Amino acid sequence: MKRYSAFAVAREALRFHSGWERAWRSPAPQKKYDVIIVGAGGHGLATAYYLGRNFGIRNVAVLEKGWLGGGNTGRNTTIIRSNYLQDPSAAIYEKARGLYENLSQDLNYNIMFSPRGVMMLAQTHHEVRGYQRTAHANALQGVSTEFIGPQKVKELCPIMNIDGPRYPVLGALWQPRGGTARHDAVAWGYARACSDMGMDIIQQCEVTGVRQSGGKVIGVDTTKGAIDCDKLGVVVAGHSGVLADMAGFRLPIESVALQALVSEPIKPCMDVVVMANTVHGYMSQSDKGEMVIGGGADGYNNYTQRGSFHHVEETVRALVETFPIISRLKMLRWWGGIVDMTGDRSPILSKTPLENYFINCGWGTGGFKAIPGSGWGMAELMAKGHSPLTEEFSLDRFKEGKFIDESVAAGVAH
Amino acid sequence: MSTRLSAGGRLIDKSKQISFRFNGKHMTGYAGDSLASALLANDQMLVGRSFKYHRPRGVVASGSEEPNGLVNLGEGGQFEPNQRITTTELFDGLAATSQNHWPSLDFDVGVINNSLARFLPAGFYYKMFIHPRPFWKHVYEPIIRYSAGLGKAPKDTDDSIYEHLYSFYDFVVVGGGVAGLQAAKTAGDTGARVLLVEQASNWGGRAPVDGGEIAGEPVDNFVDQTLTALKKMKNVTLRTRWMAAGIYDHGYMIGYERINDHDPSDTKPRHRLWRIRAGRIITATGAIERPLSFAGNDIPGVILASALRDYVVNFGVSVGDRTVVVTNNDDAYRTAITLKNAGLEVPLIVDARPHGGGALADEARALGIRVETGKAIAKVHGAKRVQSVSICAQAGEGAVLEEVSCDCVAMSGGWSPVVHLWSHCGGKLLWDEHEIFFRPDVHKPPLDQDGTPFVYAAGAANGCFGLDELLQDAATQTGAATGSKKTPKLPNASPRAEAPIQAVWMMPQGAGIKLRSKAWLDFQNDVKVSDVQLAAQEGFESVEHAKRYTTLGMATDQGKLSNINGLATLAGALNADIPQVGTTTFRPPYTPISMGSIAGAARGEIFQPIRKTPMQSWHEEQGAYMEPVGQWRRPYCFPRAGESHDQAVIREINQTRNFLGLLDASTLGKILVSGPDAGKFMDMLYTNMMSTLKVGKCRYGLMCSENGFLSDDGVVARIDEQTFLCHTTTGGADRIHAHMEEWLQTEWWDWKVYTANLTEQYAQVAVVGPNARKVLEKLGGMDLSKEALGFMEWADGKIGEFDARVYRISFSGELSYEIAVPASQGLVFWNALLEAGEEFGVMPYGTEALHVMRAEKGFIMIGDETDGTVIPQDLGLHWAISKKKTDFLGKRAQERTHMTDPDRWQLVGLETADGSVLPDGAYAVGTGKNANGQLNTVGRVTSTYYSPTLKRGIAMGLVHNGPSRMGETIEFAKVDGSRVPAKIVDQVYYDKDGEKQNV
Amino acid sequence: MSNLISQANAPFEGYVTVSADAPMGMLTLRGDLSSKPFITALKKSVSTDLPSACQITHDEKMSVAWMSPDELLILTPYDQVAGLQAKLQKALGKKHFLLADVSDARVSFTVSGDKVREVIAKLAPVDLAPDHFAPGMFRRTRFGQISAAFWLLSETEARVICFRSVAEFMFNQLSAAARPGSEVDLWS
Amino acid sequence: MLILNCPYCSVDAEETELTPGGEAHLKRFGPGSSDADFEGYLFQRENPKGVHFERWRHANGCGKWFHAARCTVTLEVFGTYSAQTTEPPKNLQKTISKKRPGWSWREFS
Repeated sequence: MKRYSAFAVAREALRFHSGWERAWRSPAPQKKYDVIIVGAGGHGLATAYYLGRNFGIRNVAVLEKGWLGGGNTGRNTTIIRSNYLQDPSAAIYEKARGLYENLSQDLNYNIMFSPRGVMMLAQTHHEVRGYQRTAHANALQGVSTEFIGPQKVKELCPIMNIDGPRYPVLGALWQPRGGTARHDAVAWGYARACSDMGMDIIQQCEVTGVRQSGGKVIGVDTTKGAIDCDKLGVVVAGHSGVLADMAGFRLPIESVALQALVSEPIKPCMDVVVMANTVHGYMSQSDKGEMVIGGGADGYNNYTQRGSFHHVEETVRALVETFPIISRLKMLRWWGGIVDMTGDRSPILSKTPLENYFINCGWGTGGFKAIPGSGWGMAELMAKGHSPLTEEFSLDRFKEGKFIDESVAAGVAH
Repeated sequence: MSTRLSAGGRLIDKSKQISFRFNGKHMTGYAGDSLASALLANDQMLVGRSFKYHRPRGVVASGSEEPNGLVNLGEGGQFEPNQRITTTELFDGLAATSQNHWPSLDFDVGVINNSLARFLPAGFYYKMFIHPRPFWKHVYEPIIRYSAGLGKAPKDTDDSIYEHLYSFYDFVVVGGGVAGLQAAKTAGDTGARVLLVEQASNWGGRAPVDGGEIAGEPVDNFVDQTLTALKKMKNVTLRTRWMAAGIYDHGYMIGYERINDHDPSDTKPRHRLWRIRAGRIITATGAIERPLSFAGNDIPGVILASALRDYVVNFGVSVGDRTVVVTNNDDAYRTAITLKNAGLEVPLIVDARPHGGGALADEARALGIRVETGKAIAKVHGAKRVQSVSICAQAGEGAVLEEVSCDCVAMSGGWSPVVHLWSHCGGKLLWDEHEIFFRPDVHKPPLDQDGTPFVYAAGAANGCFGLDELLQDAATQTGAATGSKKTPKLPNASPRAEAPIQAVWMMPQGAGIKLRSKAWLDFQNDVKVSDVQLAAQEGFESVEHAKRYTTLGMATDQGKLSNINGLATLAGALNADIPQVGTTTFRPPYTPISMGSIAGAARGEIFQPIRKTPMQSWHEEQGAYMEPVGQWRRPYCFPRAGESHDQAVIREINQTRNFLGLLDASTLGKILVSGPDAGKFMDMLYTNMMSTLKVGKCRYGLMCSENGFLSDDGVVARIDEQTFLCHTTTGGADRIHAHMEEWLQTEWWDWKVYTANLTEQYAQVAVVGPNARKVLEKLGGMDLSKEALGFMEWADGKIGEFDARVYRISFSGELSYEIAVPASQGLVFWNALLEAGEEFGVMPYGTEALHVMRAEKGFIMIGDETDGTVIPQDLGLHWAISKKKTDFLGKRAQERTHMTDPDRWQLVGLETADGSVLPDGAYAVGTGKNANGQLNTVGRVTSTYYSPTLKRGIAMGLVHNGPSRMGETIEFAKVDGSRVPAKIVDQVYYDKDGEKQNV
Repeated sequence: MSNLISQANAPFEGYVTVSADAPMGMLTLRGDLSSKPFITALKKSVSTDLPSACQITHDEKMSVAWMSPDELLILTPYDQVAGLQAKLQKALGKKHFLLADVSDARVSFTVSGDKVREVIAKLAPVDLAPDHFAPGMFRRTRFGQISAAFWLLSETEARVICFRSVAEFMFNQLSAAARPGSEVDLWS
Repeated sequence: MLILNCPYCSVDAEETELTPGGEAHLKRFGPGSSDADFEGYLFQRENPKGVHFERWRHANGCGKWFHAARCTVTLEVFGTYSAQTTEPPKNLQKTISKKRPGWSWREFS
């Protein structure tokens, strides 16, 4: 693989870029792989990447029914943070955030990680207490956060109306090394690196069945034929239930639509990411200048990638009140994605009733920020059979009542 | 130069001159002008700079598809960036500035010239700026951010108003052109409710500009007559300046009405967002012309042929004196003919088709216009303005045959039906090989809640051109939508009579890389033919990948001009058919809509409801410091002049403990549960045994979710044999009422129980403190002595003149009466208590004093000690969990292994050695780290306050094995890393035996 | 009520008039409306016809609105509510029902003017076209962000009820919808 | 933006007047049930791509809970029916069979 650099770009410019090779190969499937990952989104590709990088497992295929990175990886609001309350969450999200710091260099692909800082506004006394609790927890978890007062909030984000008549800003949980990244680039960067390790990324290849023998998974049927494997990792946000059904088990998951939108681009006016959970909205400004906006999810099962307009309305209403200047910006694009909501709104990274069938799903509204950590933990789980990062996220917790509930600290698991 | 013609301009009123400013320069136009036409009339061809390379940009279109003409419009509270000049109607005093340049539009230091642009191809930023690591955030990203963006961020708060409207129609017809008018007429004739909308301010669409006849008369006459007929129909509503922004499931539709954008001095709402339920939607949204891809097609002066025609016919404006027309279809000949008839020069028509055009070509030739077939533009010359074009053979690689001097190039690459609305809700598209465009696939339409088609495309939007064909299609599609068998009688209309179009995706066909890297696809985002080809070369084969990699179609025009050309270029690069490569998903809105309109009227005072108690006005008059609790705002404390909130809280507590306090407890939920099975139901709802509660008595109860976690608490009063009154927390009233109804309606529907949420029927006041009884006795009425009304009893009666229900319950540990009176009497009752209580030292207190006093008593608070992960057993509330009952909500859940784990953290009191207040939310640190390197914890603080009663910090917390570790000291970590030792103690700090409350 | 809306309790004169009504007597009655004995007993104390689903009936003494298949809302003059409650209690005797005075829990507003329909249509997701919503109908729905119910007294007059705690919010949002200059002219 | 006909008051209620309530016809498992049954009752869901039965409450309306049969892929609504039943009405199942031959959901098909 030719390395990317400013020098390479300059060299190619002189010959009108005729020398750039494919970012990833597009091979036909082999008969058998050591590991098959179903789903070439960020999480699936990251799992494959760390299987190769950390465990030397490179005879890997990543199957994708559409185009790689075409699901939720390319449909989210690109926020990266790890200021979670519960230990297992903080561990995996902070692992991810830490890996994001160096991901561009690791992958030799600029994923544009921008640690511009993330703040979660406290607009009720209850939220103040919740975020103070989170700040205490984060200090022990090795996550660098701070509870800041309203004046600091205003300094960091001058366009915010902190004295709204309805919910004045009382403070915020501030994570200075949280931020954003370019979502497509994360998928593309991992894909390029996987392909470079000799892994096969097979697009337009839908899994139609899970083959098993003696309680173990032995392969999959696909639209490109049957493919054998020793281990199977299913990482298909939004469609996990369907893949579980193929293996004969059910999941504590419901799939719902989550929506996001962007404004037309304007010159830079906001240097941080702001999440306002009391009024249900969050916003940041992309490098292109668009205000990137997200809000709440629908409450009913839906596979259409179209949500209901009233959620957009609620979110925009909240943000116009919080950031009055956006009233005269225009909504440019609006889209929806299908997210998996689990019984406790935390993800599942787990073995399953079918041996050698591993599942990574249920990221709900918070998947993008976790991609590197999730891939890291999942790779370890698949290679070694256990991983401290994924241990608490097992399927068994729903039987035992051992939930990982992030909503407790007034926060929501975006 | 561009200028105003002496004749023409069907939309402008030359008797009404309008003055406006552009970049500070005073200009004039006429009523009816768009900002674009007015700027062109003032020879302002250069209107902006492109996004990436900051190249000079001129007007290229005449409608909402315009990618270049974007300005900062207005000032102060009416400032708005990125306003499209082609859809901005001119008004007196309009002030606009151009965008994305520094220091000026004419001279922009940010411009990236041709040789440099080569170093910034599609996706260059993914390949660069990787090292050194901190440079991305601190150096590269800021530069990119400042050069990107378009308009300026507004500084002031929007001073316009917005509103919403719900509306219901059997049929909505989108588009006020010939097809839309005919569709509305056909639908209206059935008697159904019809809404006909047009995004522009005028009716008729393109046809009046394009010519042709209906019933032997000019199209304008048809438009006028049909409008007149529609206006007479009571069942038809007509709206202009109304854009169908999006179509959603189940016939939901968003309409964007721009009420006073064209006259901001008016006090009307600026925008109105219509939320429509439509039975059927007919999209007669017309078509959009495509540019052609040739080198230099982005130089100001290169314009769509149809747009040029619009400017001449509608506004009497010429873009240039000498216009070369370049085309792959017949329609562009209309522009040449129009120009010629307006007295303008057309030195040449370049027709890429070897055999040229049909009747229109003949007509052009007859006017003396030179036509060259099989030819192409090799290159446009000029910088900020077209100077000349080089002509070559379309079939070749661009060898120049001749150079033609000109100051305008009119291009036409064919037309694309506007299929956006069709696609929003799942309608599929077909590639039409013959016409070279995507058209709606009528066999795969959007489906409504009944699984039946609900969107119909008609006219040009359905791929029908030619007035006769288009009228027929409008009637046919509307007939299909209405299900009416009646075929309307349609007038004769001009047929299309055009020679076939020929696909031309690059001009010339064999253009080399140098030409391809100067042939623009997306004018705003600077995406060229070579960029899309590079994407394909690098494996970005899906249209979604290519779009995202190159940013094609992601600009504020949403790719209206670039999508199809980009797609075809990609297909060419992949050597695939266009339908194989597919098309991207069209999403609402059709054109960008203001955030203000989405938010609507709900801002400021009516942003969100604020619930108010009957005594709220008194609290506000006293200057109470309020805290939001759910939708309520409750007084946190009542600070006096010069007093901090902390000081006020201490004062309120001391006064209440020593004399008399009043709390507005009206927000507490009060739910009536009544019926023969009420006792059985209460036993399922609460962990306690409630069915045994005696009439006249009160009992504190706990409610759990079916998942076992503590969800609410409160005092239950038994009103009669069949009736209970359940108090809930402030936030719990609606939630718990819904919870009760859910179980009654969906699980135990044969149980005879009714509930009613009476929360707002009553004002409730807690009268608390040693003098509580005295003040009530002073008011007179019912007997409230210890004997008559014991602790945890209730009674109905009169207090003074007030009808009251009195509960003798205490959340503070003091002698306390909670008194409910009808809400309308609340404020009078409150004032009566204040007046009568004066001699007893009465003082209102807020929620913080309430919290501190309950903590001194060791009472738990829902939301403090509980957080959705806590079960009653964690809080030592075993006494409130019935052992006798075989079932209650949450019981099974509490039997799961993790719930019965002896290692669960349990509630205790916590005391610092120095009397300081423990930090809120602090965790107790254990030994070592877990497998993820996090410090192990053994407990956490759930409530922590300064207790004025004990004059020291007090706290409660959940601690591992807490209750069996009394007296032990554990360490809590502060956020700064330091540790605070605290002793584990009993959490009841004050009057453990309850002597004070039971007097 | 008086201090709930504004100091002066003045109506808002927009392009329709929004005014807070004087307190009204209201009783919530829950019971089996499909039970004949229940209905027979009920008719002894209720003078109007009983409303069918989503209807409201009136006579000079009272109005009765259909809230749900097992709930009615009975409206009377404020000072007569106690008497009616006692009467109903007696008439229904030992039948399974719930009767509660909610006069103080709810407030009502009158919106009057030629364009009353479109003002309501700005807030409620209800088809207010004359041939779809007529006097005699009763609709529980949402006004903006709060629950409410409304009915038409005539073509030019509507009554809106909501919970007491959000009375001010309701008044303000109705007033905003009635703001002069914001006429839609939908049904005129 | 869904629109569902409330079977109790016959109002065509729009989504903002309704509250979604998740999967329908869950059988409650209380004390004495196995861990697996209880987990299934509280958490495991069909989450089908296609025909689904679910609960809704006409919250900004008559306040009643009801059931709806809906396709999660096209959002087509096959019917709404009473909350006071443990299984979809037979005629509704027939209607669905006509529109979606071969459908199945738990033990129903």
